[in-house]
This record gives sequence, structure tokens and C-alpha cells, in this order.
Amino acid sequence: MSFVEYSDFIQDGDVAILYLSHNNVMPVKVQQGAQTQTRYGVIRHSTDLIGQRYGSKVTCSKGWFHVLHPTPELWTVALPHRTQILYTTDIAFITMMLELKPGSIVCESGTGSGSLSHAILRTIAPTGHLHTVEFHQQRAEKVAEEFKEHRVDHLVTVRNQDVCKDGFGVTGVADAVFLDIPSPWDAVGHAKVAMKKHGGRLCSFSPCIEQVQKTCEALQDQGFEDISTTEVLLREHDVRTVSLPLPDFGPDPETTEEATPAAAPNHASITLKTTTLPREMPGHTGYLTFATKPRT
Amino acid sequence: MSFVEYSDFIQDGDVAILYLSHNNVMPVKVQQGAQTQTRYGVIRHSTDLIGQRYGSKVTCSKGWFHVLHPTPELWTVALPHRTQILYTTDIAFITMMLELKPGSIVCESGTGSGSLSHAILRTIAPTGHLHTVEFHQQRAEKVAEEFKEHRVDHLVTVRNQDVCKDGFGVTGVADAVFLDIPSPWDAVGHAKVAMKKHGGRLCSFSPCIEQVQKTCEALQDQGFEDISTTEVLLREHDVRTVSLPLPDFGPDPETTEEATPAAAPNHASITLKTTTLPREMPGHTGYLTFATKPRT
Amino acid sequence: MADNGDDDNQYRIKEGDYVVLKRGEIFKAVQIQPRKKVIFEKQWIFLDNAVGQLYSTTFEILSGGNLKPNELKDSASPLDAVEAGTDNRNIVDDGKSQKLTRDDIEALKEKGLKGQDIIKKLVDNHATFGDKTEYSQVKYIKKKKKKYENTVMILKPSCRILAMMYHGREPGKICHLRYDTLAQMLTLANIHAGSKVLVFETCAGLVLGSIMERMGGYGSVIQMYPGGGPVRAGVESFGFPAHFHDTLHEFPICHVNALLAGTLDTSAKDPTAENTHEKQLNLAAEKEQNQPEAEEQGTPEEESMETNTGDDAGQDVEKMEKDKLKEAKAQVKKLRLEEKQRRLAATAALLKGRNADGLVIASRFHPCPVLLGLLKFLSPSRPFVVYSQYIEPLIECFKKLRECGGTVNLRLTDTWMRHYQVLPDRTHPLLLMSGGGGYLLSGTTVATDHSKPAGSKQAEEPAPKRQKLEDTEG
Amino acid sequence: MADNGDDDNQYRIKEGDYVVLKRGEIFKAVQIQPRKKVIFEKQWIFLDNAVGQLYSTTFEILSGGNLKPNELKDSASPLDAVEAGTDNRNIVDDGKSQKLTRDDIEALKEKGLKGQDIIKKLVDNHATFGDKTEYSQVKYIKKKKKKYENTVMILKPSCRILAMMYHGREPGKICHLRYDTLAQMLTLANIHAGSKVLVFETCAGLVLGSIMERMGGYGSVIQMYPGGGPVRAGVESFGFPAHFHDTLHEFPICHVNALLAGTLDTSAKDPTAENTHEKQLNLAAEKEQNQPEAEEQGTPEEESMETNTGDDAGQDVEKMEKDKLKEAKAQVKKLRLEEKQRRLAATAALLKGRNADGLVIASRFHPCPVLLGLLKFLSPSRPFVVYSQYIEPLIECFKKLRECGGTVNLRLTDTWMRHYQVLPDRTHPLLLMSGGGGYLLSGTTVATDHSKPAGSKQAEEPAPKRQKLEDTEG
Repeated sequence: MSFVEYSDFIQDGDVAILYLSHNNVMPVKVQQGAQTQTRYGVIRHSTDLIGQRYGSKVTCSKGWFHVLHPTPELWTVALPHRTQILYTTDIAFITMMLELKPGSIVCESGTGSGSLSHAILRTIAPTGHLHTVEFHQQRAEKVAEEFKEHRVDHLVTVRNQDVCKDGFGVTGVADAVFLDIPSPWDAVGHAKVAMKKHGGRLCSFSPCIEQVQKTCEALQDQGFEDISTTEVLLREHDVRTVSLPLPDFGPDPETTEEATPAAAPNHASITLKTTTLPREMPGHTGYLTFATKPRT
Repeated sequence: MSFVEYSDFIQDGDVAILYLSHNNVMPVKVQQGAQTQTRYGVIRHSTDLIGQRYGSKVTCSKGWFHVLHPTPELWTVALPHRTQILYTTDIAFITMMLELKPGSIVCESGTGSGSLSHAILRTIAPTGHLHTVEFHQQRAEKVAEEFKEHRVDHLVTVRNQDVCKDGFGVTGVADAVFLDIPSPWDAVGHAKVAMKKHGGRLCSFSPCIEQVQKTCEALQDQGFEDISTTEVLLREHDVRTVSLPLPDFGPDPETTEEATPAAAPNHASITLKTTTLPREMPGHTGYLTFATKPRT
Repeated sequence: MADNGDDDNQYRIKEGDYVVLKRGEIFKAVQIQPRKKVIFEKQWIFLDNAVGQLYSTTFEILSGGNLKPNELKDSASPLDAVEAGTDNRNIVDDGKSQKLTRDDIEALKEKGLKGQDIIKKLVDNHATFGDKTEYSQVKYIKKKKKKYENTVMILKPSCRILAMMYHGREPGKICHLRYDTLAQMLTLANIHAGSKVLVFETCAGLVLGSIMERMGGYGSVIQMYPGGGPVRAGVESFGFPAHFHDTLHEFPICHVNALLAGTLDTSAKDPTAENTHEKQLNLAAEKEQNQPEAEEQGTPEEESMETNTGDDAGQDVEKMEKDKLKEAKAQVKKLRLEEKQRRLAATAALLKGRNADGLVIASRFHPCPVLLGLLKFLSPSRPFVVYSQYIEPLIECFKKLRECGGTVNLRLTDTWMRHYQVLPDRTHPLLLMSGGGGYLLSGTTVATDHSKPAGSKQAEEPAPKRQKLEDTEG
Repeated sequence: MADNGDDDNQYRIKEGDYVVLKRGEIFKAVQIQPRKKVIFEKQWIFLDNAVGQLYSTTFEILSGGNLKPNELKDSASPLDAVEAGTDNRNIVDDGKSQKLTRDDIEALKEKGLKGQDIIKKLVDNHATFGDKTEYSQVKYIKKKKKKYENTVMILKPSCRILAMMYHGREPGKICHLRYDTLAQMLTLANIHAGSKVLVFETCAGLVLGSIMERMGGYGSVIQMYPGGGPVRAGVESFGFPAHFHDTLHEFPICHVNALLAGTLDTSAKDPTAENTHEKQLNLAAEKEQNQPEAEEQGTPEEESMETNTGDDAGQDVEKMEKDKLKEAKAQVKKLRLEEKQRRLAATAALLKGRNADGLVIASRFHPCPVLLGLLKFLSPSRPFVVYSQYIEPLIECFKKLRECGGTVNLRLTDTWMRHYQVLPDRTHPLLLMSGGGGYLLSGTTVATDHSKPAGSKQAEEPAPKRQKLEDTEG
């Protein structure tokens, strides 16, 4: 197992994902002899996990669930939140708009809980590199530890510094830069320094429009081009079967062809497959501002 | 005919709406002896319109269409644009959120092309009144003329003045105020003056977020309560029948029950009723900021 | 406040008034009744002290549930202005951020500190509040507000407030009709004073009431109802003046075919003879009214009685309501049936001309047969609008209408609504939004051309702009 | 520019490169070929002068269609910064606002003024431009830009650029797949280097190419194709290095059942014996490829030839392409069939293990049978994602998967995308937005439990959180 390479069987030392139900997933560090408590009962790693195929069903005393191979997307749902995190919808769009691919050199700040970082690493492996800067020391240490557990540490350098003051710690190497910090405009200059002479792509994520306004201004001042701000929202459709009763207009004395085509007398109903949207859904995560650094 | 009362038959002096096709409607002033050129040919008012029932089909040399009774909603689609106008989706929401109903006293600025004004008049008739202020003289005159033609002039007073300087020309009478001007924050004080001592509702329409920010500040400064900003967008679904071909996975040598349940050999296809959204649709009209004036 | 000398009287809360309680975004419709306990946000309240006060007053809830007019406004609280950290990078959550202990808070409460002040104290004593992200701050304050605030505002009901209330509290009762969608319906159907409007709804009466509000007591509203009786709890909540109810008529849809065929018998009969039929209707009604009325408003049967019986029967009804004796109920039923028959005849007369000015449908029934059946009662050149929580039934309606002809200007739409937080340096769309507001099919009737078969393509849109109905390419 | 001394070489435009022309929001993919005329926005262009220049250079189009590197950047033009009136209240439109006559403009053009400068002049000489609303200003400038601008930027192709290009120019060719939706697919399917991915698409090869870009030449991509041959025009446009194509395999879906049953004959046969079957296939292919290739890229047949024939046959093909003789074509067909059979055997071997790592479907076919058929080739615990322009077929897929079991984490989603104008005092969402980006069904395979019947409810989500599948109340 690694976050950048599939395996078929669960091994000692892997990180596996217990898929309990929709939106309820749980990461587990697989260790010979260890046990994990779930709401369906205890699982014994040695017998229930190690040697089993990823995707297998595990049966406990009170129910069953599946063990899945980790992916950055499952990790995003499962990871311990140490900060607000980026979710898959934004991550997917960022990945495309930053033109990430195997071999890309990427700078990121802040690392936060590492949700985006894992997705970046998945995409730039096996030949790319991620330079990620996190202001908060404990968080930087924690995420570095996770990268190791997830066997992607060879692809990433974690720096614990203030990106607005100290930059990314690299010069002229990055194909892409991602900013998710309170004052991205203070880091735009550092981003430019970190990027390749030929140019590259930048993305800044901000929840508030005022942050976007200041960032766009800074990007323009620094000579960035193709500056554009976009918002992407996910709508999840709930599939369901509904039954709609038919109205009873009473006996039809004329029975002409025109009269009430579909009215059925005995409170019949029509069943149909449809979808509904959740009553409440995420209405905003942040604005994504993209720009191109031209050749300098 | 009047914009606040239905009639069954078209009469000399009415304003009728020719419904040519989806999104192609055309207002016509009905006059004994007059003719109107449409893309389906000429219509003669005396024979084709006067005395006919609203909703009738009119046949011309090159086609046919229906004549409809005017409503504020048809007028919004048909009216001559002298400015950018408010559309039905925003109008409907404004009408509810301003709590308009028969008897309401309303102040509006600017009148513009009168799209919202007609909808207000429809709702506050027969006992309410609209005080509408338009900066631009020609426009004020034109809209006053239209109110007369539409037989709603007894319900409305048009004033040609600068609302930011001169206010609405009334004091302590309005249940509701609507602002659609470049700098609504300059009119908030005047709005307060125009409103009833007991209180009332205010709405300001602005395309840009910076306008909203300044307006909200002004509203707060003037003691307005329950300030909230909302955006409403219409999505129109295009109903269509589509045919999806089925893939040909080749002859199934096993014909087990498990194999390819719906695969049909002869390039069969499935027809279904569905909707699509237009490729491009209005993505923004403006922000609607609502507030309550408390008792003062 | 009483000596202002203006026309304040119309703005004063009176006994018997239907009002709406408000706290933050929470609304609840109730009637002002002496010594009546009302539950609002898990608190018992007596509304007696509100009588004589002005609408839109904020009250403090004293211990014991009595109200006291409050000088502090419920509006934008000063808490919202606390400076937010835009990142929570400095927070180490050790569970020790709050310096006030539970005992401290209890002491504050005993000292008579108001909810808002307690929250302010909590925020002030929260070591890292300023470092929390705005999202966390809002969540924190919301949680604490719910726990400690004890004020309530009393509002005059309106379509806006009740539509927001139902959507927030009991969307299931109103078929998940969102208030902005209701707003579209009222406008698309050109609802206005003096017209004759047909309504078919199973939205607890909210749609009906909204239409009545927009008609202001002028014209007529005909409620086409399924089952044994019309549901109108929502209409009561509007607190309309009595004369509004004179404009309200009802007609059971089980008689629609008979009416259309001209075979409806509306002569007053001995109700006992009708008994078996009516019994069936009542059974059906009980089945279908799986929308329990608002807590304070009694059973559906009492409901429709209050509305249906005129002034003549009013006193009897009141007495019997108190007794609740079985025999009395039978008598009421008899009276009700007689009255019903009279009203049925009157409504049938209104419908017979097939010249209604508008049609509004919002129900849990399949909209297609409902629409096709009721469209027949409209004059040409009149708008109609159909709501459905699901798009599929409206696609079917759309197709059927295109086939049948007799309508133009068909649109299948939904609206997308977004609220914003507008604060200095913290402006953004709200982090949560409503998923969907349902779908609308709207259109305009036209005169049907009897020289052509109804199914003819000619009855659709004019040829040059005929919509592409088939599309295999996608 | 050539003497920068760094690794600029990799950024230089070379003959034979696939590039993308850009002007404003308009993109067009072309190949750099000597003295080849290219139409871009109604102008003839020769790209020869671009060779040796750096990617992302903006060129001026000289009269005659030759290019000249331009110092002016195509980016945010100074025009965008013109102060907008926020209201058009002072405009009296008398058709006399533009003071420059047609002749004036022609004179300016003859003087060699560049498009951007002409527009600037037009704006400066527009009496009421400053009074126009921003919306009108943007419309005006856009119109004039289209008319007078004559620059073009040459970009290196990428998934981002090509996805935006197809969506903007030819959405019908890619089943109206919006680029943000494609972005979701690539991520939801966990596309990455080293994996083995199955693709079924009728999106001109755009989806396939995007997947290949994300795999960076590591691992294998198997294109499952309908009809006579895989469509790959979009893949060419990516301009991948040759070794990327070694990772690309194809398999005709008409052999899927045979492969699953173990009856597929992949031994190399005399192609003439296969003739009738192949002919049928080719006929089907012609029918189904109702997606004409991009203008410059020849017929579909040449296309697949270019891709399918290995180096061994390359020279022959080139010669014959020039001759275009019927007899030669027959020979090519024979070679092609042999090659096809060899490749079929190789791909069948890849598929036989049923251990693919991901499945991506985006086609004009009904997704349900496609998905159910191809899902069988995946290992457990692997993601799949299906695109459809319509939601209904995906609802059916969802239901079927729930019935069959073998999958978890099912989601039916769409995304909503909005672009913003961010300018001082004029920040707002763009006035036009894309209506819909299509729908996605995604999920993860799990090991099927053979001790239970496939249709069992047990195979669905764990019991405690089982989704409410029936809901009559709405």
C-alpha cells in the first residue's frame, strides 16, 4: 500500500480505510496484533485485515463493512481535521487548472491537515516533488509523519516557516503554486520567486471576496496573466423512489376521450425514480483565483 | 383591459400582447383601423383583434400566433428596453420579501423601463399607491405615458428628480421602498424618511458586491434591522426526448443470468424524456439586499 | 408608548390575534390566548403580557414564562462584529479555552444577566475566540445563543414570514416548497385583487393563504380539495380579517368529473341519505391528511368547522367544542353537511362558467392529471403554475400539454437561491445553502381551436420556432 | 531570446508540434506544418514563423497570414480598466455616439495600427462609452475585438486548455462534458501514474488524452471502443511524446462477452477470412462516428491508422497516404487487421486478470449496460466514474448497482461553476454562466460475497445507515 500505488492485499504497516457507510469512513493503521474498536464491534488486525484483499468485507459482532485501499479522496473524508480542509470538488478543479501531472514541481502553503497535499502527491508521482510550507509547528510535524506512514515522504519536503515572510524555500523550480493562507497577497511575490523562469500556474483559495480582491491586485502588480476567479460547488443527488397518488375526480359520466386522461378512481398512485437534493448543502467553500506566471 | 384587471375581449385602445413564440412577444396598441406588421404577415386591428377573445389565434399570410391579455410578466418580456431591466425572477422575490399586497404604499427609484413598476402596481391595486422616482426626464415621461395606456395611472405618481438629492417626495407613508440606483447608500436616508413611522421593508438591487457592502453599512448606520443579502437565479429546463444507443458487447456465449443485463445485440437504443439546461444562462443579475425599518 | 397619539392601534397585539414568534432565524405561528402555554424553542411562554404592545416588539422571557418588553433589539447583535481570525493556525485545542466555569455561568444567570450578555461574557472569556476562524466563531455563538438567549420578538404574520417559517420548521408539510419558489408562483400566476383563482394544494394551506393575502379580500379563491375536507391550518396563521374568508370557496375534486359533465346534483338533500358517501369521504380525508396541524390548532375536523360554519352556526359550534360530546358531534356533522351542500352549489356555480383567471397547483399528488383536469376551468389567456418537488412529473405535464394544445408560454424552471454574509473584510456566500427549492411548470391558456383535432401538432408553438423535440445526438 | 542559455529548448515550438492557438477565450488545436494554411477566427494563418519561438508567445498576424512575435501581451488589456458608468441613465441612443467613421477606421488600419489600438481609439471616440453600463461596455469591446484584433498566442496543449477548448468550440463532440466535470472525473477515478485504467468514451479522445496526461506514460490505459475503431483525434492534440502511446491499448466492446466467457479467439488469422465480420464493423464504425474530426486532422480512418500502425509499417503507410490508391488501401486494411489482431490479443491478456485499477465512462451510449459490463474487469477496492449529460440514466445505474452489490461509496453528483469579474468597485459573478456541466456517478468496487445471491439487499450499504429508498411522503 502507498498513496501513489495500489496493492491487492493488506499488509502489516499499511493504512487501510474502513468504509462503514456513506460519509462514515475511518482510517486505521494496520499492525500485527493490534485491535480497533468500531461501532460494529472489534476488529483484530492479524486475522481480519492482514493478508486480506483490499475491498473485502469484514464481519464483526454487530455488523459488517468493507476495508478499502486508501486514496487521497477517501483520506480527505477520513483524515483527522486539524484545520479546515479542502474537499475533493475544489481539489479536482485545482489539480486540473494548475495542470498537475507526473513530474510537476509544486509549492503549497499552508499544508494544514494535508488534504490537498495527498491529492497533489498522487498526481505528480513518481517523478514530481511537493514543497509544502506550514506555519504551525505541530501541524507540520504531524503531516510529515502522515506522509511517511502513507509512503509518499520521498515525494515531499515539509517546511515549518511563515510563507509570507520566508517564502517556499526554493527558487525557480515550481511549475505550480497553491496558496491557502489568510493573506495570500503577501505571498504572491514569494510564489513568483519559487516558480520556473519559463512560467507556471498559480492558485489561491480564499473564503472572502475581499481577500480575492487584494490577491488579484497583487497578482496583477507582479505581472501575472490570465487572472481569473472561479467558484465550484458540488451538488449531491439523493436517489429515491417516490410514489405520487393520483387525484380522484369522481366517476366520469361522459367517458369522452377528452376527459381527465390519467385520473384513476381508486386512489391509485404512480411510482417513479427520482432524485432530491439535500435540504442543506455546502453553499460556499472558497473562491479559487488562478493565474499564469509568464516567462520572466 | 388593464394591467390590474382582466377582460375577456379585446377592445379599441387596449394594449395586447402578440405571442409569436417562446421569448418572442410583441406588445401592440389596439386601434380601430390600424395595422401591425409581424413576421407572419400583417394584422388588421379592426378585424383580427377588436372584438376577439384574449387568447385567440390570429392567422396571417405566413403563419399564426396567439393574442394574449397583458400581464406584468408578459410586459417584462415585451417592453421596449430604455435601461437594463429587472426580470420576473427577481421581481417575484422582491414582491414577496417587501410584503407587497393590495393597499401597500410603495416608493421606487429608478423607474427605468418600468418593468418592476408594473408588477408592483398589479400587486398593490386597487387601494395601494406607487411613488416612483426617475432621474432621467425622457424616461419619466415615457413611463408615465405607458402607465396611462395600461390604465394604472390612478395608482402611481411619477416624479422626475434625483432621489439621492431630493428623496421620494413623500414622508412617512411608505410600507416598502425599492432602490435600483448606482449609489443606493445615498438614498437610504431618504428611504427612511419616506417610510411609515411604524416601520416597513426596504430592498436594494445592485450588480456589484462593493455597492452591496456600502449599502449594508448605510442601512446599519440608519438603524435598519434584519439586513440580509440574497441572490436568486432562474434555471430554465429544456424538455426533450433523447435516444441513447445500447452498447454491443457481442454474442453472449454463456447466457448466464449475470451477464450484461441490458446489452442488446442490434444496436438497440433506449428513448427517454429528460431535460437539459441551456449552454449559457444568466449567471448574475444583481444582489438583493433586504432590510426592515423598525418603528422610529 | 400608548400616548403617541397616532394610528398605533392597528399595530397593537390583541387577544385572539394570530402572531409569529421569532428568535434569530426561528419562527413559530401561534394565537394569542389568555393563560395559554406555548412552547417555543423548548421554553414555556405565556403571551398574555404581549397584549396591548406593538407588533415587532422584542420581549424578554422571565422565569415562569411571562413576557416583558425589552429595550434591547433582537437584530444584528454586537457579537457579529467580533474580529475573526481568518485562519485557526494558532489554536491548540486543549479544551481549556473557556475560562468561565459552569458555576460561574450559573452565578451570572442568577444575578439576572440576560442571555446576550452571558454570551458576550463567554466570548470575552474565551482565550482563543479571536483566533478561531469565522466559521467556528459563528458555530460557537449559535450554540451558545440557543442555550442562553431568552428573548422573543412578536411579529404580525405575512406570506414572507410564514413561508420562511414552514420552510425552516416543517418542510414536509408544505411539500418542501421553498419560499422563493412560492414567490415565483404568486407572480407567475399573476395573482392580484379582483381575480378568480383556482388552487389545488396540500401545503397545509400556506399556498392558499399566500394567494388570499395577495388578493386582499377582493375577488374569489376556489380551493379544489382532495378527500373529505380542505386543509387550512396555514390560512388561519395569516390572521386575515373576517371578510377575507367570504372570498374563499372550496370544491371537492371528487365532483370535478360530474361538474364537467353537467351531472352534479347540488340540491340540498337530507344529509343522512348522503351519509354513506360522506362517510367514505371522511375516511379518505383522514387517510390523506397525513399532515398533522400545527400544535395549538386542534384537530383537522375542528379546523374546517371553524372555517366552514358561517356566523349563524358559530355560537353552537363554540359550545359544542367545549363539550366534545359524541352526540353533539353527530349534530355538527349534520349541520356541516347541509352547509357543505349549500357551499358546493355556490362554488359549482362559480366554476361552471369555466372562466377562472388563474390556477395554482402545489401538492403531493401527481401533477399531471390534476393540471389537465383543472385547466379546463380557466378562461383563455390566463396563467397557470404547477409546483412539484420532483422534476419528472413536470416533464410529463410539459409533454402532455404540448400534445393536447390549448397552452403557450410553457416553462419548466427552478430557482437557485443564495444568501450572503456582508461584513467588513468578511463578505462571502453563506457556508450552507438550501439544496433545492422544487420545480415549476408555468404557462398561459389559449383558446382551443375546435376545427382541428386536439392532438394536432398545430396546437403547439408556431412552426418557425418549434422546439426541437427529438435529439438523439445530445 | 535564444541566448538565454537555460533549458529553453524544451519550451520552443518545433515543426510537427501539436499546439493550441489562443485569442481571448477562444482556443484552437492545430499541428505546426510547413506552409500549411490554418483558419483561426475567420483569418488565414501560416504558423511557420512560430517555429523556434517560445511557447506562450503572442504573435501578430501580418497581412498574408504570417506571424510576427509581438511585444504586447494578449493578457488583461488596458481596455478592461475603463471606468464604467454603473447606470446608463444619461445615455440617449441616437446612433451618433461613435465619432469615428468607417473610413476613419480603414485609414487607421492602413496606417498599420494594431487591433487593440484601433479598439482603444474606438472607445476614446465613443461619446458616451463611459456612461454605458459595464455590461454594455463589455459587449461593445468584445464585438470590436472580434472585428479588429489580430494577435494570436501559441500555447503548449494541456488537459486544461483542450478541455476548455472543446467545451467552448464543440461541446457536441464531447457529449457536453464541461471541463470542471472532467476535472472531477480524473480525481474521482484516482487516475495516476502506474495504474491500469479502463476508458470507454465517445468524447473525441479528450477524456482518453486527459487520462494519459495524468498517467505521464507510466502504467496502461485500455480504451474500450464501440464500432470499428477507436476515436482519438483529441489524443493527438495533446502532442504526447511517442512513448506515451506504448501505454495505450484498445479493445472493441463487441468482444467483451466473448472475453468474459473465455471464448475469445485471439490467434492471428488470415485477415481475408475475417473480412465479412470486419466489414460489418467498419460499416458500424462509419455510422457511429458521427463526430467529424477537427478540420486539419483528416478522416477518421487516417487517424486511427496513424495511431495504430507501429514503426514497422510506418513507411508503407506514409507512401500510401500520398498515393491514396484503392488497391493500396486494401493492403493497408490487411496490415491493419493483422496488427489489430496482435493488439487485440495483447489487450485481452491485460484484461483477462480482471484486475484493472479504474474505470472511466463518458459516452453517448446508455451508461447502464456499459458500466455493468465493464465493472467486471476491475479489482476490488478500485474507483469508477461514469459521466452522462442526463441524470436519468445515472439514476438507473445507481439503482442497478444497489441491486447487484459489489460497489460502495456511490454518489450521484453534479458541479456548479461560476466565474467572477474582480475589478475595483465592479466585482460580481459573470453575467453569463454555463447552464449545466453534466452528471457523474462514482463509486468504489468491493469484493463480491459469493456466499450470498448477487441481488441480495445485504450487498448494499451496511444496515444501520441504509439509505431510505422508499419515500412516499416526499
